[in-house]
Amino acid sequence: MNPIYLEVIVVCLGITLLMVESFVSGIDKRLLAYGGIAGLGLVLAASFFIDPTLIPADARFYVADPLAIFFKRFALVATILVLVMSIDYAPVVESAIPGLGKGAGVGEFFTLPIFTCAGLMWMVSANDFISIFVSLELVTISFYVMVAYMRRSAQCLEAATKYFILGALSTGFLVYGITWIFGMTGQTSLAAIAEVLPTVPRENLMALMFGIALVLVALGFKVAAVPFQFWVPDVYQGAPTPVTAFLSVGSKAAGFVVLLRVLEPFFVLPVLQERLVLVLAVIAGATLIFGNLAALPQKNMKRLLAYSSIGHAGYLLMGVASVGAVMAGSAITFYLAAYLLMTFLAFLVLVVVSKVVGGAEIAKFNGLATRSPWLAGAMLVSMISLAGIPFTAGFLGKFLIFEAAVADGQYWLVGIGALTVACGFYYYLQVVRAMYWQPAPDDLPAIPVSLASKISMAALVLAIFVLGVYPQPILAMLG
Amino acid sequence: MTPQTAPWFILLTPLVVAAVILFFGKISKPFSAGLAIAGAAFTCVLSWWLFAMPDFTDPIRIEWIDFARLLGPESTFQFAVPIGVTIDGLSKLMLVVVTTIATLVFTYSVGYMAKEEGYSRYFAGLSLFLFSMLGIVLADNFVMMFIFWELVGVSSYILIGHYFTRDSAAEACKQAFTVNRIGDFGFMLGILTFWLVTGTVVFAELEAGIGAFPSSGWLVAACVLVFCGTVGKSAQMPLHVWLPNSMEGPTPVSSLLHAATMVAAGVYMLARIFPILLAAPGALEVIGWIGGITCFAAGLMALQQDDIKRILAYSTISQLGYMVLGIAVAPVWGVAMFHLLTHACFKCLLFLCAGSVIMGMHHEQNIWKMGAIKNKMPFTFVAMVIGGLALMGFPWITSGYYSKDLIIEWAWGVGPGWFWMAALGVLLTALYTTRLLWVVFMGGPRSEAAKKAHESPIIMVAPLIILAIPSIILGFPGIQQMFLAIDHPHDVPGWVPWMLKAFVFLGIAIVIAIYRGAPAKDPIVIPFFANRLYIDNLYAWIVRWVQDGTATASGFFDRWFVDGLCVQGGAKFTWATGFVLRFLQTGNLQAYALFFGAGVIALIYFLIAIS
Amino acid sequence: MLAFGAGVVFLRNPVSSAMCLVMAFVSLAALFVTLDAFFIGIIQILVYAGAVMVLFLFIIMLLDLKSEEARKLNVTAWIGGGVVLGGFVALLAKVLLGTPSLAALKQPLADPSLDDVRAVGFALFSDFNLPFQIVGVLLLAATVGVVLLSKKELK
Amino acid sequence: MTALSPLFYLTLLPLVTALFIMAGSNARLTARVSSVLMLVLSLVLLGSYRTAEGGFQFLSSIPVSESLGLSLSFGADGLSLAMLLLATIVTVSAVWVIPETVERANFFYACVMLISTGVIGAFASTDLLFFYAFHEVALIPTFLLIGIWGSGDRQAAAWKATIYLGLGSFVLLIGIMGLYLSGPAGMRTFDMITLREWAETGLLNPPDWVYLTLLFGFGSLVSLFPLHTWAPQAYASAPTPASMLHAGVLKKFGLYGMLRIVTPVFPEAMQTYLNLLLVLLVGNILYVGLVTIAQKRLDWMLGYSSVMHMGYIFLGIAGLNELSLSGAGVLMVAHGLSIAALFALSGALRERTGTLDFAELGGLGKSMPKLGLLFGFAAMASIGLPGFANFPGELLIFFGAMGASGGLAPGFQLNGLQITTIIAVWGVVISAVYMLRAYRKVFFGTMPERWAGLADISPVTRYSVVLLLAALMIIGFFPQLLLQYVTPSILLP
Amino acid sequence: MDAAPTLAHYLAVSGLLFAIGLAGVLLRRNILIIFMGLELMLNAANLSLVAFSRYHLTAAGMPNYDAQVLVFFIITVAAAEVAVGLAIIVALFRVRQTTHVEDLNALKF
Repeated sequence: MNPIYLEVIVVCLGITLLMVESFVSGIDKRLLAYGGIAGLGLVLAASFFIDPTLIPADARFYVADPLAIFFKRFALVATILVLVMSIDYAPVVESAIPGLGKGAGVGEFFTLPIFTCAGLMWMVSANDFISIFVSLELVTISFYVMVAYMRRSAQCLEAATKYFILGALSTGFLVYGITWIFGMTGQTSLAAIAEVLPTVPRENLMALMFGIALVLVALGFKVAAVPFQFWVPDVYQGAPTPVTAFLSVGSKAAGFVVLLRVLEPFFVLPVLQERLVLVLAVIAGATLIFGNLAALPQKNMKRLLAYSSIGHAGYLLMGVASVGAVMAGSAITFYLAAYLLMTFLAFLVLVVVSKVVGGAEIAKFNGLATRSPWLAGAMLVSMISLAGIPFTAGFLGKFLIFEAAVADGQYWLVGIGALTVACGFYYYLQVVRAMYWQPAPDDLPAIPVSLASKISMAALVLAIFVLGVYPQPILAMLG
Repeated sequence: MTPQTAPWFILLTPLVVAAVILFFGKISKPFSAGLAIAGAAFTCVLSWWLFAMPDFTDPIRIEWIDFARLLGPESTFQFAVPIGVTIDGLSKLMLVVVTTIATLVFTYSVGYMAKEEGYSRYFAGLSLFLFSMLGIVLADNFVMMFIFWELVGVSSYILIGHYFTRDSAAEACKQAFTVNRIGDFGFMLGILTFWLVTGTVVFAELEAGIGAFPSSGWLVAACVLVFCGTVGKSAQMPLHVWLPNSMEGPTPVSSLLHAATMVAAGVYMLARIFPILLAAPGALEVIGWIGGITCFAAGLMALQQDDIKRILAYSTISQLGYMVLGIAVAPVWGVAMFHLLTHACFKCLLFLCAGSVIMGMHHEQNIWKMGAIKNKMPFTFVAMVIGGLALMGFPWITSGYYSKDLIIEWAWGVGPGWFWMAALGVLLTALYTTRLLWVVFMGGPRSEAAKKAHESPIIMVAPLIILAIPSIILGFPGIQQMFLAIDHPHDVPGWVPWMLKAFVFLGIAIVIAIYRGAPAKDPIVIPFFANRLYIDNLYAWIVRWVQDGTATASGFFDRWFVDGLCVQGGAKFTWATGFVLRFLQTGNLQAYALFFGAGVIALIYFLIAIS
Repeated sequence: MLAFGAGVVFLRNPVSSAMCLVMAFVSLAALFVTLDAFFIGIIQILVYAGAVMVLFLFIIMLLDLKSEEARKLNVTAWIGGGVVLGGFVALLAKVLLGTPSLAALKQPLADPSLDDVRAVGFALFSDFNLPFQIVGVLLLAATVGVVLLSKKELK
Repeated sequence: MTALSPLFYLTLLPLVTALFIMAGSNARLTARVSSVLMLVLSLVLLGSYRTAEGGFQFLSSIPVSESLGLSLSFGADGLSLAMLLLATIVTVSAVWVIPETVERANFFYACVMLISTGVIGAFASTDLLFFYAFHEVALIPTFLLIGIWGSGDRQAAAWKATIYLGLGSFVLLIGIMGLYLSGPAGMRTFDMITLREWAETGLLNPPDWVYLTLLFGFGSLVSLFPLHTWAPQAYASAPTPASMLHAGVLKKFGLYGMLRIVTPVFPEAMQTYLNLLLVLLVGNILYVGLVTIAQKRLDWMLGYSSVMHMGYIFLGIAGLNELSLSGAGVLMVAHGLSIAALFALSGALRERTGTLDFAELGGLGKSMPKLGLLFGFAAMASIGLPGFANFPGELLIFFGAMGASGGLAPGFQLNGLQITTIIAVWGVVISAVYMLRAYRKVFFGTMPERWAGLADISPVTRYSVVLLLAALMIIGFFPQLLLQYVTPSILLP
Repeated sequence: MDAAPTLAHYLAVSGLLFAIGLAGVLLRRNILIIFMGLELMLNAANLSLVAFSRYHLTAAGMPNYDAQVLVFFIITVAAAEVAVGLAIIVALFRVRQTTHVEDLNALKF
């Protein structure tokens, strides 16, 4: 099967669901979500039967290399989990939009992620600035809508506005940067750029770098690198929780894939590589420090996860800055895979719990271990994996990243990384502390968990441990 | 039972006894006591039997640690610590002394401890002590000796601390152990030095190996370090302070451990390495001075003590000083061991008598609460006088006379300083011993208890009588030769022995003259002596200000600098940095845009700066 | 054009800003034409000056925005903004001046009878088919989103 | 595929137990039975180890990642078996002393079992990364144990210990990476046996920073001065089984790592930075010894004393010869047993009195003679009294460190190692001072009225402690028993 | 003499337009105006693109239509962005009755 059909099917699925939503009345809107999950699941299964060789090697806008295919699956899994989360979150959404009757407006909440998913899938396959631009914009614009979705909630809209303005700003920089790269190379295709780059006169390199810098700004915005991370805490906190999870995993992962792809041709020239790696390392260091340190005093779970997401971006950037080491690429990939598992697990539990306790403050988790030991256990697994305790996927991810950094001789970055890992212990264990040490407040209802959530949580916990011991499946998928 | 296996029976029986008492002691008091006494008597019999047997040269020896076996035969690395026994004249003599006195004291204890708490604990401790002491005696190498050295230390700790709920006893046992450990510090270093040079710790091989020392300085250093062990264990100056305090233990313990046997272990150890010491005259110099100073200074301290046991304790220190001096001055170890032998008998006797007095006085130990009890406790009185005379070295008829004068005569030839300290020590001995005997038994009763004093039961009196006999006869040349060989110095002027005899009589006379009436309290007060030359105070000061001071300072430093500033400060600083950093997230969109823009500028600036 | 652009930014009344924006777009279209990009110029006018600006004005009217009151001037923002802008312009100048190849003059076209609508259209539907479709999905998503966000009561 | 190593099952046993317990089985019974099983299994392993052959036995390996050279492999030589025995003995003891009154019992037992999994796994692994990973498993259970069931300022203690150890072990991880990466490219592996072979054949030439990173990484886990301040506070606050397992076994992980990896791979670097190590370990012995004297609470005193004793083991490691390294191995086992006994007893004491402040205690030997006696035994063991395993350990270390540079030659001057040894021997006095002082303050002297009616130690606790003491005495009497496992495993270059 | 405009002239104009747009974002507090500034930035990029396309002719001597296609996409995307952005602004205005950025400060630190 031609890999390109994957996206087509996903888009068709989205359109079908929209049609059903519009023209079939009186159904439970959750059916849409289940349909979406099933459809995406099928696509995921189909992704194992594709034949990448059907894509011509010189295809300009689309590659189906192992990296792309891996991240297509990644996007699919992420979207499935977002939909699972959305089902539990739907009542909150419903209450925050002006609707007539039950379930009004919820249907689109289930379908928009599917379009985003298609965007992500295209994005990871994009190997031309034009396709990068359009697929990235598809993702971004659908995120604008999703962040703003609960339009009766001032917080949500504030988050959306901030995201939108800064996102548009970064789009401006991206376009302007592409312009300059095009201007200096006459090409928009990454492969072509790599080809012509050695012939570019040296005097033009400065202007080329100007363009690269602007593109990096836009990608830095996507992956939440310092100093382009400012939107992250506010938007994560304000956005609907499933969207936050999607942002923090899907959007970031696609950003990293694009970052890797975009940087690759420019590393052809050693003079550019040296400078880029240095700047990336500085950005990585700053991101690590900012994300992890600013997370220390946080009291709100979503905001905490936002800062932690910046911190993780720092580790990933550390991997990007260590591209000199052979294992850097697979390290980043593995880290992202692990990050998906543990972040979604955290958000799943968060959605389930905050629906009952009404809020995302860490203090709301007090005594969860005695009230709902399984939920607390799942959260514990997620937190220790995020903190990087062995036998979890998070540990191996960190291990691979640091190993790449050590192999590449980025010692001071490794040093900063070690310190921030310790900070991570502190703030992740704050959650554990709340759940396990603190006494539970009385008179709270039991916490119901839907079957889909239960299955997802169990699967994620299992996956975290399995990948923590046996990373080979992921590493093998990268070929 | 062969002579080869007998030492092992001797060694292990008390250990088994101690273990059995520890686990099953609660069955009954007679069970504990009986088992302990039976064990001691068994070792005693075996010891005498062994004493009668000829020496043999192929003792059983097991390798406690053996690296040759661990690393395989091809390994060049050699290190072995055996557990073996030495059976020679020295160890056989010591075996006999230790087991015999132990048996007597064990028996005596039945009476003395009859009404005390911790009865089986007491007998378990005594058996443990006997095991450890026999280990020292039998040891054929330094490490084994050190092992048992430490074990006697701990059994001494247990027994001194028998009345552990008394604060004074609790402090005393702690002090005893700690001070001994200080001595052991040197001992251990000495052993290490010997091993470093000769590659062995076995006594027999050491003697052959001392030629390997690169310089005599190192040999002297090694010997002096080993001697530190003696200083601690045999309560020599300046580590003598623990012995008087150890009198907090039950009196039989004082008698057995802190008078007759354990404290003599130091001297025994010196005798054991005597051939090595002879090769290191510098070390003998140090040993002699320590011994001389100790026998004199301890005599001074004994003069002004009021506690019956403490007087005896200082006299023990003083006598141990003589023995140590004996090692330093004589060409054979027999001289020092001779005094050890006689001293073991008469000092044990004295302590047992003191115990009897204390029992009779209802646990009163202050001699100024006693008086005129000679008629009420006749056996005790006689026995104690015999012991006292032997201690003084009363001419011709006591064992102490022969052994002590021999050492002093040897000292004449080596150095006048040592000689005069030792000779004046004789006068001091006579003074404090007579004072003790006189105040306790003569004059008038000074308290109600003294009026109601009574003789002790037969089980306590019998050992007194048994011990009184050797206290007298052991010194007679004929009997002495049965136990050990000694040499007499040849160039001692004739007036020396007479002067010593005169000192004894002079001392007796002075005391009787002063204490003749029945003074209610000591007519002579010399605070310098009474306060033990202020050495204890000095140590207390050192412990309080130097040790505890540095400890407190270190603790403060650890808590507030290492932990407080560096660790917690670092953590707090990180947290605070995070706290400040997050204020960058002002929530204001335009500020974000501004920072964003600044980031863009910086990024462009750094990237286009390629050359 | 730059003046109009500045007007967008520095005029207080949103309506005037919007009108300036229209003028800026129109003049930009003129510049496109000078660069022989007629198709783009026309699109520029149609989409921007037409559709987008109408939308802007519509919203301004809908929200009934008054001119920005003389709120207290945020000095730090202006200083910071000035520095950033100054830095940006300086760096841009450095790049422009530091790259001699940019001083190139316009080369005449090989085929002056420019048929750029055809060329662009052909490119769009052949080579650029995939991005074009992605943009289609993008517009769909945007449409759905806008409906969701602005409809008064959702069904 | 070959059969899995029994070590694999030994590691799995506590993990499975923990899962069972969390799933709701009878915690007390399951844990007790399982702990005894573990001990039996480790004894069987010890018995079936062929000492004549030596080397690593019971090997099994499951490849995890070919590309990384990572595999879940188990295997044990004499040293690992000794440590496993220590781990299982202390586990039995720790599990059995858990009081019946403990709240959230299932969770508590599960945490204890998880710690046990971690230590056993660490000692049974021959793969460097899994060796590290197993150790980290214990981190979170410890955090929970201290935080939920601790005493005193438990929260501060839990935070400090967890973050300190987290950071320390991460530094260690970086060192491990450095070691791994200095292997020949393309063949890199985490297999410790291969790494040691490479070190011998010169294939593995890690730079010096790897040594320093490993030293400080392991050092912070072992509370090497000045990275020690987490330990006393954590031990003082942790519930008894946690302190026992942590101070007794888990802390030995770092030392085990030093013996296993650092000494065979870095003999030159160890010589280069010998003085650094010596200064630090003197800090442990002398400085921490003094700090121990200054402590005013029993639990803190024990915590600091355990820190101090680490100095001896480091001295053994610094000595870098058969004697001193064997001594270090023996002392590791001995210290683990004795400190576990001490913590078990002080925990029992705290249960009864509610305080461990010296100022409030006194004369307890009267109301609790058995506890006092056992404590006396354990205290004597810990200060290196002959008859207990600590003594041969210290003895070998002293001899080894003293003799490290060969014999005394003319013009001989003491070298740094020997001076350090002398200071270390003085440490024996220091340890006597603080231990006896503590014993005197708690069990001797006049007893305050309020403690008159206290019950003596319960039989279960008593036998748990007796188990530890018996092990100590057996090794103390017959050190060769342990040495025959430990010494041949001390691979010297 | 007044030479024909070079590429650099166009780029300078485009850069200044970009800067003006950026100024709008940085200095104005009305979200709508900020939004207009963003549009200016996109247009500036378009100008540069078209200029590059005209000055760097392809081998056939024609403008590089890749750039013009990209401009086409940018315009399309910008239009979609405007639509969504204005929708968000309207929604925000309905809830908060404001379009000033300073009023958006519920989420911080």
